[in-house]
Amino acid sequence: MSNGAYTEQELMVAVASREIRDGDVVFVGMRLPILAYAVAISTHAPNARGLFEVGLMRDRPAGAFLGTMGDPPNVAGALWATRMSNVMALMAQGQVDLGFIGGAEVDRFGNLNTSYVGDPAKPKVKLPGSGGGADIAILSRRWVTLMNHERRRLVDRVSFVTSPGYGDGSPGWRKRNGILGGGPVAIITTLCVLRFPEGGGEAYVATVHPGHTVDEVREHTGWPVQIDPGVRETAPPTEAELSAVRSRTA
Amino acid sequence: MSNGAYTEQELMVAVASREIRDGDVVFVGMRLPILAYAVAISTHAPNARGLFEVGLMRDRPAGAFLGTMGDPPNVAGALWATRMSNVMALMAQGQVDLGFIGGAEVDRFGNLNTSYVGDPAKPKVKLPGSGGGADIAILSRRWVTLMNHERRRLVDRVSFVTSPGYGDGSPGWRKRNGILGGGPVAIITTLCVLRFPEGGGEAYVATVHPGHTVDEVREHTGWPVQIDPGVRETAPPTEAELSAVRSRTA
Amino acid sequence: MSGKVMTMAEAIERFVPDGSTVAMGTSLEPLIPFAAGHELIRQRRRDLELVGPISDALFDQLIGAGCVRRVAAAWVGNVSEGLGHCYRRACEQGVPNAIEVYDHSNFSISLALWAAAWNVPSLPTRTLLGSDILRTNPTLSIGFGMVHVGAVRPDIAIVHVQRADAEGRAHAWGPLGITEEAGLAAGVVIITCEELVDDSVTLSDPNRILFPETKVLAVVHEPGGAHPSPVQGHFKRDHAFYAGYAEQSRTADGFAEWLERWVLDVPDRATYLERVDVDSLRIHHHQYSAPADFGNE
Amino acid sequence: MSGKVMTMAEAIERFVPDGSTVAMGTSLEPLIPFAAGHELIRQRRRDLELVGPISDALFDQLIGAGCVRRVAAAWVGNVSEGLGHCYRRACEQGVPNAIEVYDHSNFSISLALWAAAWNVPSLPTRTLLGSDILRTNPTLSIGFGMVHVGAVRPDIAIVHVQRADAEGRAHAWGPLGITEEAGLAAGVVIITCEELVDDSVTLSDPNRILFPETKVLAVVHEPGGAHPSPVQGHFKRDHAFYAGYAEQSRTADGFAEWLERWVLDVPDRATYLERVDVDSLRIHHHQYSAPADFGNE
Repeated sequence: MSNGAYTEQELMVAVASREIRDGDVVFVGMRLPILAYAVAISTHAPNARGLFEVGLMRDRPAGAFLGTMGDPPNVAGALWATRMSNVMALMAQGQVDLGFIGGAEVDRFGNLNTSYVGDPAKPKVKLPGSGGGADIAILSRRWVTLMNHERRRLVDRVSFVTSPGYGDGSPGWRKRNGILGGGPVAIITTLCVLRFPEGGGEAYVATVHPGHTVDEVREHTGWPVQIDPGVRETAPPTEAELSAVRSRTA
Repeated sequence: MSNGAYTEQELMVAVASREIRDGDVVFVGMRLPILAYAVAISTHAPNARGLFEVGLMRDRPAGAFLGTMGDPPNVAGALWATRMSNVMALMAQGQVDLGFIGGAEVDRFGNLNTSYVGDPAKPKVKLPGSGGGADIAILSRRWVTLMNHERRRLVDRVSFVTSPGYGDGSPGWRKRNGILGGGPVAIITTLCVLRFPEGGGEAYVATVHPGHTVDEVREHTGWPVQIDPGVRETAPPTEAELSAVRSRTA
Repeated sequence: MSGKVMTMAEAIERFVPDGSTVAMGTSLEPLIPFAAGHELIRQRRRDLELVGPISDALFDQLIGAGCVRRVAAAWVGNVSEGLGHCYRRACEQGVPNAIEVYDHSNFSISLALWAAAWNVPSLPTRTLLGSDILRTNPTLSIGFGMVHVGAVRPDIAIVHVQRADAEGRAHAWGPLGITEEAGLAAGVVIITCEELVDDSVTLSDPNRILFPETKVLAVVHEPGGAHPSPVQGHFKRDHAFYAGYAEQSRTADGFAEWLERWVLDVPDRATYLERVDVDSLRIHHHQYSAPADFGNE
Repeated sequence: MSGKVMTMAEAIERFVPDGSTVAMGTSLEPLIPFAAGHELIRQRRRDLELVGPISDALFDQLIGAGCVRRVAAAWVGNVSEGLGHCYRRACEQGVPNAIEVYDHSNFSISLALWAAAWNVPSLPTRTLLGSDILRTNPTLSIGFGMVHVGAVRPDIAIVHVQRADAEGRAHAWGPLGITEEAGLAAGVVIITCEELVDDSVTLSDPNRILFPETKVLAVVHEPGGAHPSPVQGHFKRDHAFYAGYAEQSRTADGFAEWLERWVLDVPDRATYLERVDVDSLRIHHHQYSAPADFGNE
């Protein structure tokens, strides 16, 4: 799907890259997040550090295609090759500014399910599990998830919280649960960007991607989603963003 | 002090080396214990491994003089150079068969004080502290201490237990305190070897070094020390033991 | 010589009985001991408990082959392809057998192994607070505002490395995931290696030695033993192989065919590698680390 | 360039204010950052809390110079000579000032730093069960049959290494003691190094890099900065120097003279080294580690 000038994925990558601030330590995942990190480094955040749960720190994306974060090109030029627990230590100390988490299902309060669809004792679908997702959700300062915008993926409440967002959405839920990290700040989908109120709570539609409408978003969302009264169009990828992402995917 | 054929220290080293069994993993300290390890390797225990709290494992003593276990010759040829906590992990798992601990004061129940003489809040003498001593005393399978035999060093009860032996000497004291390791098996002094009953308790004189007497031991011990009814003379260093220790100290 | 060097068949036969708890894939995506896993399948090992962070297809294969009773892991699937189809069939339909799942996060499985390495019942952490993983894994509990991660002590850790000597002193490099804690926590370590080297190589750099040799009871010289996972300095990841496995394992029949072709019908790793285009995966450009001077006099 | 490279005077001035908690001597006997400690003395730093396993004379010197309010350590003295005379005077007579002592064992100080590194209030262990150290150190407690070692978070860790680059990526080798956990636990790391190298050297071996560069805020090129402690590949231990210090520091006056001659009267490390027979300590025979191949294509 594309409006001709750029693909849906290129837009998502550009939007995700804007979440990275210069100087951030970013817990990077594979696929779109690693592209977002590459775009950020090439544009507005040249000093962002990438941290990989396999046990790596980098100051730039790898020089070649990666199937996984443990592929040899990701090690070449790394600033630190270490144990996973050391990388997690930094995150537990609040030294990871931003994390990316992939998800199968997200709910209105930003909780992610990557474990079980249906009863965990007799699941309808067994998903792969947390990986580092729960760790990022709980320990990073802020985090973002990217997802195909489908009703079965954006649900009212996930049946299993693998990676907690704002729990039941009540004020102070994370703090009451002893969680130090700040929680999700955005859900970037194929249709729009959802954000959360200051201090957490229920996701709302902040911007809708060019070529899509609020109604379309409503239709494909599994709960009666709130729309920011000032909802705007998502800023399309800039030339610089596009050229950065294309240089990585060509 | 020497009987002419060997020195007091050579005898102590030989006696200490006999505590090392072939294949043992030995937590080695400096001075006499490292000589004892060298003698054991050259005589009856060629497969004993030496573990050093600084973060080293070796299968033979260093090839040159060591002032400390962290000196460069102790690293050359090491089988593992790592963090202290990894070495401690092995010991916490019960994988250290024997440890040596130096002490300023030992009491009738094998407790060592290397911390404070007098009130810790206003000590008469501040000793250097535990180092790894408390760890060895608590986590190794069995341990040995070496000491000059003086009344002020072999005391009725130490005022401060840095490294616990058998506590108050009551049956099961270590177990009641949650300690997994087996405790002290010998106190090797300049006059004699004290041992402990099976399962722990109060030290008794097992052997008296050649040239010394039971009465002399009693006189220099700070409690009315028990003597094994079958007390014998400590076996003097063998030719092999002497030649091994002298090749290290020449 | 300590007699630790042996064939994969012998190492698995001697050190991994039915019912063992086995840690594998501890470096996450690289250095996965696939050859060892395939030998477990060939020897029809049963009732294993698998321990690892993620497994990138190896755990899926062992589950599909019916070797597994329980998994304690953060993630089971196929990293570049997504879901693990055998894992799904076992969890959803009990095919070929039902398995128990002890869910972890990456951090919590690491802590579970550190707890075992330090021989304590559990270690505290704030990760997993608020996660339903606390509901499904009975080895996790909450107290005093912290999650307590129960110790996981593998009977055996199987670790693939770039080089090792005959006594089991192993050098590995690149990201190490949870390898160190897995080996320290395990009762026994089996090393499988690309190169079996003289101890003058391993002892030249004792800082790079992974484990105390007293833990390592078997050393298997198994070049290519991590395929299709990558090995820094030796092999790139075989992405296409993972994709092919994902495709073929969608059905139980497809998986059975895959298993026949790549495991059961293959007597050993050398034969397996004849069926792979190894040369296209081999890393040809060397990038050597700067030496460290261990001089002492 | 990040601007991390600076003189010792600047690093201490900028990053170690009065009242700081400072970890030093984390590799135990080798790689002790004496030059940094002496600069702390010259800058008349006060009310420091020193954290370390053992310290082999450096802590004794800082205590004698009046820089210290508290010590959290397993052992304070002079490894080859025995007691620390300044430590004794401070503890026994309050000279030059009384200090607080938080007793640890080697294992417990490591765990205290791991607790801080993982940001948990404490870690459990069985070490120290039955020891009176539990009576004197208020950061240790017993519960559920385990000792709980309270986190110790240094404001600064000062670490001497063989080589580092300008961004603070540090390579050290030989036994590492509690260096890794001290650096991870600390808010800021100051690296002092024998060699300041190009990043092509450090990045050629990312496994040997001690800390994430984000923790390292100062890099001081200070050859000989660990004297009299040993540095693998560079310097042997100066046993005689330790013996001389032990002898001279027996009295407060003797220590004052020692301090005058070796610290206060010395503007910088280069001048200090002119007073030492450096050549007799230098390691001349190189023993290089076998390279690891980080090739990726």
